[in-house]
Amino acid sequence: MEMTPVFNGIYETDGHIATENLNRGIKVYGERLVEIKDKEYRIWDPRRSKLGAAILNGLETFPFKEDSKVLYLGASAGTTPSHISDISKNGLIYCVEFSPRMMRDLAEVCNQRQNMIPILEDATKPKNYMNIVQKVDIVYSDVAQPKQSELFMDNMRLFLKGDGIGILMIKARSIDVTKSPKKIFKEEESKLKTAGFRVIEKINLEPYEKDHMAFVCELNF
Amino acid sequence: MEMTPVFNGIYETDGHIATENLNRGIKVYGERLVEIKDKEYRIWDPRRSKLGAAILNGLETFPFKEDSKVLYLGASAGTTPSHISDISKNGLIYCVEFSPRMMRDLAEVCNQRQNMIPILEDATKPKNYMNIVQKVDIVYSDVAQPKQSELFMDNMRLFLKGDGIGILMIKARSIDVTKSPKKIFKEEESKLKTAGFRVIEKINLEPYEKDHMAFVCELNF
Amino acid sequence: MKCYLTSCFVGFIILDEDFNLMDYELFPKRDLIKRQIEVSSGNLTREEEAILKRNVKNCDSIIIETNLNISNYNNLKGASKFKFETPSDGGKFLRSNMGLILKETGFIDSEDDLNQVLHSVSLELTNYKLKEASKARDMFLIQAINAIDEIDEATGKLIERIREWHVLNFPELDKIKNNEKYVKLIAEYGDRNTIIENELLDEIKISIQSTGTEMEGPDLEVLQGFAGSVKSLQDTKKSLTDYVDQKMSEIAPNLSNLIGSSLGAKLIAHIGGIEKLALLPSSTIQIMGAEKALFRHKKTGERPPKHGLIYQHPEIRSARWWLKGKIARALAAKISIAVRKDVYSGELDPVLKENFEKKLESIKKEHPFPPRPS
Amino acid sequence: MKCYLTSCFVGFIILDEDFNLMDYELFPKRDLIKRQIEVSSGNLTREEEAILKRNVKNCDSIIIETNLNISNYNNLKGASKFKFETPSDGGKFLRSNMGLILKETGFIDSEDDLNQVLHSVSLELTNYKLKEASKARDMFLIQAINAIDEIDEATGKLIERIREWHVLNFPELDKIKNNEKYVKLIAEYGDRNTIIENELLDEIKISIQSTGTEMEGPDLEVLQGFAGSVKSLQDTKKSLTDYVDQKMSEIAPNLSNLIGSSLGAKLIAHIGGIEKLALLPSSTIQIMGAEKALFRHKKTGERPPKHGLIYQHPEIRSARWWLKGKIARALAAKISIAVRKDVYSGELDPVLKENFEKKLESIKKEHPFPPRPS
Repeated sequence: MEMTPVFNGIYETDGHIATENLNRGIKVYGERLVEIKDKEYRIWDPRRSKLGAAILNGLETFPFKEDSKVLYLGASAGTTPSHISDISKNGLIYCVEFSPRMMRDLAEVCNQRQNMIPILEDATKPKNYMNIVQKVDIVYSDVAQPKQSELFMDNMRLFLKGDGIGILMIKARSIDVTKSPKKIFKEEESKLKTAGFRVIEKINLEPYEKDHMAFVCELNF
Repeated sequence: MEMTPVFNGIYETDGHIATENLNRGIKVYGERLVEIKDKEYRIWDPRRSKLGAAILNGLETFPFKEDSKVLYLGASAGTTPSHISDISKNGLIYCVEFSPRMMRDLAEVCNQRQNMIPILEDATKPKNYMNIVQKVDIVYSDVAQPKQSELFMDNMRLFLKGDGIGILMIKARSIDVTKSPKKIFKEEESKLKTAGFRVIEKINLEPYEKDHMAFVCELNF
Repeated sequence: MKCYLTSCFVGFIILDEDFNLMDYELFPKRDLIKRQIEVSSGNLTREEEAILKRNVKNCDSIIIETNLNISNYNNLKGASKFKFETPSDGGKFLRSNMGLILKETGFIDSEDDLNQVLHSVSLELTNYKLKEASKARDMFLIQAINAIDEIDEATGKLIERIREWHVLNFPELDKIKNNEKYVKLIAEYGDRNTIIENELLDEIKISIQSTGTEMEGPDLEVLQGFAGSVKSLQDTKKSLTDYVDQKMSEIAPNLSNLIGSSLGAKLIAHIGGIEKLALLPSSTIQIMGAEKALFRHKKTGERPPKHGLIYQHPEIRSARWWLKGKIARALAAKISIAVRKDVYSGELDPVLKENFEKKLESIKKEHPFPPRPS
Repeated sequence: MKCYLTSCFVGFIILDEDFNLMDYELFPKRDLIKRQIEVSSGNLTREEEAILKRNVKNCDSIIIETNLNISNYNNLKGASKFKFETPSDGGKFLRSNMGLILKETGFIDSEDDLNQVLHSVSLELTNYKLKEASKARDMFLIQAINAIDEIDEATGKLIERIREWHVLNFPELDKIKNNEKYVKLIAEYGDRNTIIENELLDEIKISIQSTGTEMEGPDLEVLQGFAGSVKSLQDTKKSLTDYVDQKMSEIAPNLSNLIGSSLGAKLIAHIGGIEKLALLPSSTIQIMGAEKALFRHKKTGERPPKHGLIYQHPEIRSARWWLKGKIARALAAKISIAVRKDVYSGELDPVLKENFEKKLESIKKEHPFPPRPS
């Protein structure tokens, strides 16, 4: 068995993707650990992580570097952030999560990973964490609520560096269960454009997630 | 001033109609009393009595005789029944009224008029007064409720003699406020026909009553 | 041979196939009204049972015309011979020839007497039913006025709970002392941000930052649902109050005009009906609701109570102390008259209230100062 | 000259037009967390006041970046020079160069230390907030369990009123003893005919003729509306019960598993929080809720209470008299363990309940007969 690099910090083996475990021997969400040539890898489950799904579905833009600063909105229990933490090991991942229930698990993960910063706040009110979040290279948003695009843009405006990249995971059913997902994706994309962001890439997350779309975008100067 | 007979028991003077007061000196609903040639007459107010309005509007069929038996549905406080009581003085007027409030006044009138029989019952349940009402010559109905035609027919079937006459006062707005009165009158008429009654006469009660129609009908053999 | 069992207000009649009178069982004349009520309550009368029992052996089938539930007949002897038809041909014959048949039974001497009998029986029956209806009307009123008090008590306690709960989220809102407004805000908007967004709460001059805990999702939903059902109770109270107003203006226009529909209804409820209230002397009306104090007075010689429920009348409550008793006595006298007018005439007489107001003026004028201690 | 007042988690920073560090006022290191909370509660800190006071004379205007309500600044000296911009260019500069600036202030020795500081401050702050959230969670639970009791009491009384009222119309329906079903029938259908038409009331085997009074129009509507709002209270009770179940399975899975979520929640409510409950000795848990009896015992030497709230547990309530005390003691001991597990690990351990059941068996086996009077 061998690990082939896919992106910076992401490896592929046997149809699976993986990241190198920053925290040897410790699982975050029950994922498989694989040891190859003295290194330990965590298998990235695309059914548990939308970013994992997007990568397997051919995501081309991958902005995460070893020292990236990331603002992660909707960090949940830390599944995806932990993989980013493996990749951007010398960077910083601000993990915003509003549910105390989720945060209990997330804080545990942050406790074990120096580059993950827990923030128990509401992502729709970015000013509430303005005093702790720096300008970041990537704003990543996965918050299942109707105004998901709006809060994503508010956070980008406040925290994204001029040359930064935004990644938005849209769950159509959270926005409007009565409309067709196709229509919703179109509407959300036009919101981004109108607000001055350029959509670089769109990835449908089927079959891992139903009616989900990943949008990758940047500031449009 | 003189009284000219119009129908049996109905007189006309000076554009007004009147009946000879069965109960000398006593008013029933504040109507005018007129004495002519030793007889006392009660002026019949067409704004207070739909039958009065129908007569003034040219009603041709007038079945009330001196000894008629009448089943009067919706007798209210007794305004119209009292005039019928003047006309059918040797007959009998069964006065069905369901509201205790109305019945209090009606019972007072009945108390003073031997030929008026009060019945505190629901006209939609004619079986409830089957043990006191005889076969009648006339069923007269003035009940403002959606099923007014249906209850009229139910009562006719149970109580009307084979050669009897039915008189139905239809108030369009009680049946359906959203439909045009014209349409309602048509529908109610066709209900009567379908159920085996022949409509002999129709009289619009304008200007005394808005959106009201008097139907006179008989059994169709 | 088949025969018909039918009935009219005088009792039960059996006719044969050719509508000849075969048998009959009349109600006792003194029980005519009672029997009508029994029948209309859906009960088999002894007369019907008797006539069926007597005739069932002579007939192959009996066509019964009845407004009762058929199950009433199931347990009678020979029930298998019964057929039910309403109306039946026998019934039709009876209703076409009522005078003739009643004469045959001997209930009337001449067909001409029928109208007179029908008239008096109907009037008596109607009066009986009217009396029952007005008792029921009183009862509805009494239930409603009692319900209002109980709803008040229940909502009071539940709102305290809602306040104690919601204060965790939005302590500043507790400054709104009006319970209806408070409950409405929570029922409609829920958490503090939505309340602030939707209502300009001038009363509490609040900053967007509140010192309360975040409340959302299920935490908010249950509380909001709770507030919603308390609001629905408050709405019910409003419609009950309107209902009492309406009923009182029908039943007791004079009493309502004199002391308001709510207090009037409480007096009626206390004694159990307006007719009972009309029988009371005004001295009793004056202390109705202070029965315990009256009892103590009789037993221990404590001072007798000056006023009971009518203390709720603003003219007594707000009167100076040495006038309370006098005004209560004057008001009780007027109440007594008002209630009698309501029961016996039912017409509103505005003079009554004017008289009370005049009396009030003269009491105040005659006793401007407290009596000297004797 | 204009300057920027901005802030980050270490305190307040003033930058000049060219974003040079002009002044700063750091929070005391030991108060870092406390100050974050002060700021996020919407309060002006003494550090912000101090730095403004110090710099207002040197600047023509100060651009303040803040998340507080602007009214907080109105009463400060030189308020006319303040402008508010959030985010401001100064703030943007700070957030782009946080490491550099914090090093300049001396808060950190090297830019590389920033991540580590951010990490530890955030974790500490998050843990503090989580603790607050779980206190709030306890409080919500306590409100909900108390509300259930109060709703029960309120609906009980109101349903009595509805029964007394509706019985006028439909006395036979009162045979339905289940309050929820009873209220639902009235709320949905209202009068007796509609109820009979819509529901096959096998329970009451009723004939269409009832002995009640007719009720219709407004008489029926108010009563039906009343029943509707009581039904809505009953529905609220159901959702509160579900909510308590849910909350208890989160907060106290072991306690819920052992004695049920309702009784568990009552214990937590009685003492005011699960952490407090975890600190109690099991002997106290055993008699919680019987404080009055305990007080009497201490004062008058009356027999001490054997059980308080936990008497509601079916195993105690239904136990034979000489076993009640023993079972209560055993249960209290297990409760004490369960609560500690809930507070300190939070994982469900089914063994606890099994152990209690074994203990129960052995108590029953060891004491099959009542003790002889001594």
